[in-house]
Amino acid sequence: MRTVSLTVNGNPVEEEVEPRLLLSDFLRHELGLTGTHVGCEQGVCGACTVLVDGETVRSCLTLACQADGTAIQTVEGLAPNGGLNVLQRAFQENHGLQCGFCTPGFLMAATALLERNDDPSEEEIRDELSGNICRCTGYTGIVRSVQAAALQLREGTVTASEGTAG
Amino acid sequence: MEINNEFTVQAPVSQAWAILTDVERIAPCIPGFQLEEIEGDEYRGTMKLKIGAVVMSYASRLTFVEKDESEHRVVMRGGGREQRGQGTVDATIVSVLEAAGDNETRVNVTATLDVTGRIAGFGRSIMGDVSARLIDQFVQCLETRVMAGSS
Amino acid sequence: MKPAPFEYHAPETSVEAASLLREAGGDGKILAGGQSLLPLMNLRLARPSVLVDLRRVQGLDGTLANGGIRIGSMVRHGQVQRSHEIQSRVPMLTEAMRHVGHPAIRNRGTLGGSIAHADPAAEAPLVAVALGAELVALGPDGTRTIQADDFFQGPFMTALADDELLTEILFPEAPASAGWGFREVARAHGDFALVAVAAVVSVEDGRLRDARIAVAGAADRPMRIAAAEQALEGAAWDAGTRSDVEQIVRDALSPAGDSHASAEYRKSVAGVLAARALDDATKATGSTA
Amino acid sequence: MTTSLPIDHELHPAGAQYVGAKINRVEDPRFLRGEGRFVDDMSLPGMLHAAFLRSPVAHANITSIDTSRAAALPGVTAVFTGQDLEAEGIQPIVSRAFLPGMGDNLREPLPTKKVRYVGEAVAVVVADSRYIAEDACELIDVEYERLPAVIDPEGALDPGAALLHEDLPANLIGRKSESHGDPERVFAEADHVFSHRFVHGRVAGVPIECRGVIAEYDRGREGFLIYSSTQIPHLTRSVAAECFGLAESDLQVIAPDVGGGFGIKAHPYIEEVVIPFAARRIGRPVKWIEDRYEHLSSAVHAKELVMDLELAVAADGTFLGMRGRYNANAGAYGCFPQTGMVDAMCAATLLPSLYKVDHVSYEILAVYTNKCMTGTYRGVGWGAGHTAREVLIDDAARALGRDPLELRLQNCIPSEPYRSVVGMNYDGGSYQESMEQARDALDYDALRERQAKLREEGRYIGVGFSPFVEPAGFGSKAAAAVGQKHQVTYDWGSVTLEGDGTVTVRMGFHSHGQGHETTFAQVAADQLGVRMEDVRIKYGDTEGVPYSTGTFASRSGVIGSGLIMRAGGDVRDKLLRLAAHLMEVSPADIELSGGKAFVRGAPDTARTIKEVAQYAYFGPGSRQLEGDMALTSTRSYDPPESYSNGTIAVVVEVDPETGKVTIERTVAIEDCGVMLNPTIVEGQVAGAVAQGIGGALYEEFVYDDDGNFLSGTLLDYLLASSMEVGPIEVHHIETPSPVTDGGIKGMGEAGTLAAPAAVLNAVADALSPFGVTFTSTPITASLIRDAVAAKREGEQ
Repeated sequence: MRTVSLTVNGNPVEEEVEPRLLLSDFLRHELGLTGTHVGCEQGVCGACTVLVDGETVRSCLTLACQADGTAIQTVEGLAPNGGLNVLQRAFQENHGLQCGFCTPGFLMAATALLERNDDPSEEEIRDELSGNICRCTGYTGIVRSVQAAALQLREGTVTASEGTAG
Repeated sequence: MEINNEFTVQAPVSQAWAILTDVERIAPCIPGFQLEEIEGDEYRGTMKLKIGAVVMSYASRLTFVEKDESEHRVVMRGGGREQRGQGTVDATIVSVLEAAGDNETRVNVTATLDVTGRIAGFGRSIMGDVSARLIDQFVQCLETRVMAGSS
Repeated sequence: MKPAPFEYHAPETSVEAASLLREAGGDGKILAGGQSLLPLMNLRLARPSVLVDLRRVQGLDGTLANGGIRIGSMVRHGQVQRSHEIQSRVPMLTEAMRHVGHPAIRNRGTLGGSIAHADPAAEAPLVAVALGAELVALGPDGTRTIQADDFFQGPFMTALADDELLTEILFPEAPASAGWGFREVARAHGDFALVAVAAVVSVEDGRLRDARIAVAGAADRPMRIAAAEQALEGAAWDAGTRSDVEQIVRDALSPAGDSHASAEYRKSVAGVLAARALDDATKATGSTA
Repeated sequence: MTTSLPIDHELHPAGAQYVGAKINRVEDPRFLRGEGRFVDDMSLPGMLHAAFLRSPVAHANITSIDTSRAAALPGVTAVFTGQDLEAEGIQPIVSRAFLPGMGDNLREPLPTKKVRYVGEAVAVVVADSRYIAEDACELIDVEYERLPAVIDPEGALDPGAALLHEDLPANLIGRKSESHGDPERVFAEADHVFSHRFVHGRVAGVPIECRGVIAEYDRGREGFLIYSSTQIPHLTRSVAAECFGLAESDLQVIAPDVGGGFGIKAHPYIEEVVIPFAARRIGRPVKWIEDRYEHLSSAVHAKELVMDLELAVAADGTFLGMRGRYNANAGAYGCFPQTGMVDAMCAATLLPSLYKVDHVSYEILAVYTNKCMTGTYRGVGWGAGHTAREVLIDDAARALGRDPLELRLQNCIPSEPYRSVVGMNYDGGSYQESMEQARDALDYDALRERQAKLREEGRYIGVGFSPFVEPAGFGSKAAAAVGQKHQVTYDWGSVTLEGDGTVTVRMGFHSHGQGHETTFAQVAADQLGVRMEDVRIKYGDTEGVPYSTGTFASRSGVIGSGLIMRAGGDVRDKLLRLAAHLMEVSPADIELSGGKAFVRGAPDTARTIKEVAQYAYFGPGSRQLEGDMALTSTRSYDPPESYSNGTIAVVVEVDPETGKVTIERTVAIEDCGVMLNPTIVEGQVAGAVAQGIGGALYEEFVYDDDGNFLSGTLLDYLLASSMEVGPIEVHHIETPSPVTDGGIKGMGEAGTLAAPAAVLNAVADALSPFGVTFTSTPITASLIRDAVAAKREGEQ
């Protein structure tokens, strides 16, 4: 067993983990943060995407012990006040989800994109999200959601990671 | 999957025949093979196949099905089962020797491979390349070590 | 789909990492970014008994420009892609990174990890071969430098010994007269290459010089096509040369077909992409050949 | 659009304000916050974890299984094999024969004698963690005696072929022929006959959430609680109850949030029997979460068909007749309840589609092979048959020198209700209009001009059209129309006005992306005049909701809305009487809207529906009303056949040297009758189209000749990303169904059904200078380039 200490959604966490424990399983089953979903454990579908030190990472291709000393953000951390932030609200207003299973991964990928670039072209959005598979929406609603969120971010004063009550 | 390979060794047919039908002498040349015991006509050992990070260990056995000295044809059958996991490898290897000169023998090897388990499900076909490479290593070793040592 | 158990180490120096590998006696693996290794471990196709994580090792994550550029093996694909220094010295590498997986993969995957993994269809090994990179390996007995041409030995097989790790990749300085091209066809965006071609060439007095052409995805390793390089030496880049090179590249390869593409496809498209990469390369020289 | 319909209640009663509006989904916030509850998010006290050992070989006798090393591993609680289940009398899952000469297919939950495909579960390990369970699987020693693998469907019936099921005389699942009109004559007389053999690739829905089961046994009540990621909790309960020999209500099946289904989760599976069995034996809850390899190798595949099609055409382009032979490579077992016949039957019965043809014959057969069993996937065999037919029509148009759209329009049925020669009762639509609208949306003439111009520059763009009719609102009559008379459907639901004025709808239709919590709330709110936020839609728990065959085959929208209209109408009538009683007016004068009841024309008289409900529940005065005043009603609905229609058009650019296809534009014209919520319709269309594009270009389960499974990862079975799919434009036509409640038609499958033909036709159109045609899916880059190269070589 190894001790890992890190922060998850701003909260300090220290746990003993088996070296082979995947970060996805650590978040879901040790910390109870089941919003991060597991779709393939092959590094392809992107459902398990979380932010590690601000960058998108496949949590199924990361060992929990590799996350020692990092700051992790999951979907539960997007709008800590229980509401929806700009991006989440845009997903609801633009039909950016159907079954909702891939959604947390898309939200995290889009968050990373909008943090870097609040005026992405449609092509840039599609490219940035191409590592996340959605089997329901045909991506149309997702791309529109990210565009809508970007527009609001450009017009308003909020940042992508800021939670605003919905 | 069938793999065909032809090589020549610097030795007369009779000598090459003696070596190629002697498992204990060729075993060290089989890449990844560790001969562990011989019972009657059956040779048992561990075959470790290493393709980068992918390592498959098979509990293996090898028997001669046919040894026809007059035709210089030998048929071996080998089988292995993953030591962890459920996959198997079965191979039938037909080798035919032919004089290519006074002190040179051409060896034609046809291996028919039947692989099951997760390695067989590797969608990108690398097994062909891997097998070809293993046979290359085998031949090289055979030429340099065994033949050199025996002549 | 969970990894088999292993012993885990996160040493602080590369020397320590190498000795841990030696102690593991062939059953140890380096964990760099893990983006190739962990899928194999989850599938239990890879099951190292010892995993040596390089995340705490100092000095592997920097770049140093000095004519050419030295890139630490733990520099991540995303960092390579965003580095202006790398883009100004090895723009082909920057371009190639666009084709490596997806952003989340590039955020973790490392240049050294990709090269050491030696996937015959991967971009980083292809660029290393095309540009004649030197690969610095560190073992318990010290370091050695391996030419890219000698480094890749087969599918997922390299010249690295079981107890060696890759510490640095050295890309030589490109001559001012050189241009480059990089072309790839994948089944889908970010997927592994069906075929990729990297080419560099110089133009002097309207003649092509010092061409280097390498192909990925169509052989058991990233492969230089020497016959094509020779055919270009001193030639002009015209329709005849172009179609000759396409044919030479095609004939130089004997790939296997699989469920993703036929053998004929890989051969033929390698030729097509070689010609297109050379179009780009000659154009990039700014001279007419 | 309003309709006057032969139904007992209106979709738009007076005061209705929700149905037909673009309304944001009410279920979204929980998913957006990561607060959905999927099976793997559940944890029960004392829960253990299971992993299955699966067959590495395609066909073999099991000669022995030694579980001792696995059972001895620390952390392992138990290992079970087929022998353990057999010893306790657990019955096989039966998919029943429904044609003469067909045999029942019995599937043991774990096989005792043979394995029949790579990925078939052989044993289950239960341990403290999934990690340990997987460690233990590696320690189970199974001896297999290999048998020849049957892979090719055309060879499966050869006398020498290995037999998969010893209790059956051959590998034949079933066979059926039909002939309508006089096809022999018209084919003999036709000026042109076009034919091809089209092989449709093996695909599946591949939801991002794999399947999963948690089971707990209640020893005292001798019953099970089963959580499963399924589209059909009631059918799952029925099948599991039968396997265990228990009463239906001894089992409670809960399908919580489900991460996509697409038909794959519309079958009961052996894990839904084995995991409860393990939980009962051990006495602790057991969880199994299907991993992606298990899903790809062992959840149902679909649509692998070898199709021989012929089209007889008169000199002027009139379609005279169609003939088809459909052979389904249906895999090792029969899916419940449709059997392996489902794809071939669906493909064949839709052969004439929206074309006026009076002479049609077909032969349908399905065979057992050593591959994963096939089942349903969005669009089922309709899609495969559609692709084969529409590609042949494009080939015919090229050969005749006719524009493919004009040729289709010439042969298209009229908009009025129409009975096809095979006996399908189309309920009217916009068959021709949808094609014309697609043509206009593309600016077709300009597109053809651009195509010609680009060709001069050595660039190849192409356009493909795919007009469709889509059997939808799948009830018993629709099932019969596609040859599945045995698939009786049964659905009921209830509407209740609670004492606080909120409305609870209980239905068995599971929602796994369809947005039922929104659309059905729209329907219910309009029925009772309440605000949408006061409606709750309950589904997924067999204890909590009435029986339903489940959500698949575009059936929930039609049947669920019909149920709500019927049951809601009953409650509405009582609500009106109560309000009238309370307000001392006549029920005929009351209007319900916006959560209020008021005298028509006098909004200031309003009482809130909450007040009326409280009056009903708690107000003594309401007891003076006579008759049954329960503010709840449970009704069933089995709708007549109804058919959506539309056209999908795709514009592509193709690189003939690399075979790379870029989708430039996708236009989808959708006519699904009266829409409940256009936003959701558009989402369904776009999602289905994306899956169709995937099936056309990328997706295929591949087996080698020995039956090894080559598509065990998502790197092998390739799903299209946002870069491949491109923008999808959806346009609506709204032709109300004259036969269904509310004029609603089911929808959601058309994109998957029809987009592949549009893509194949567009690529062939782009490459028409080379004379390339396609006879299989998927058309991968390699296949496209190689086809062009073959044509070029042929010319030299």
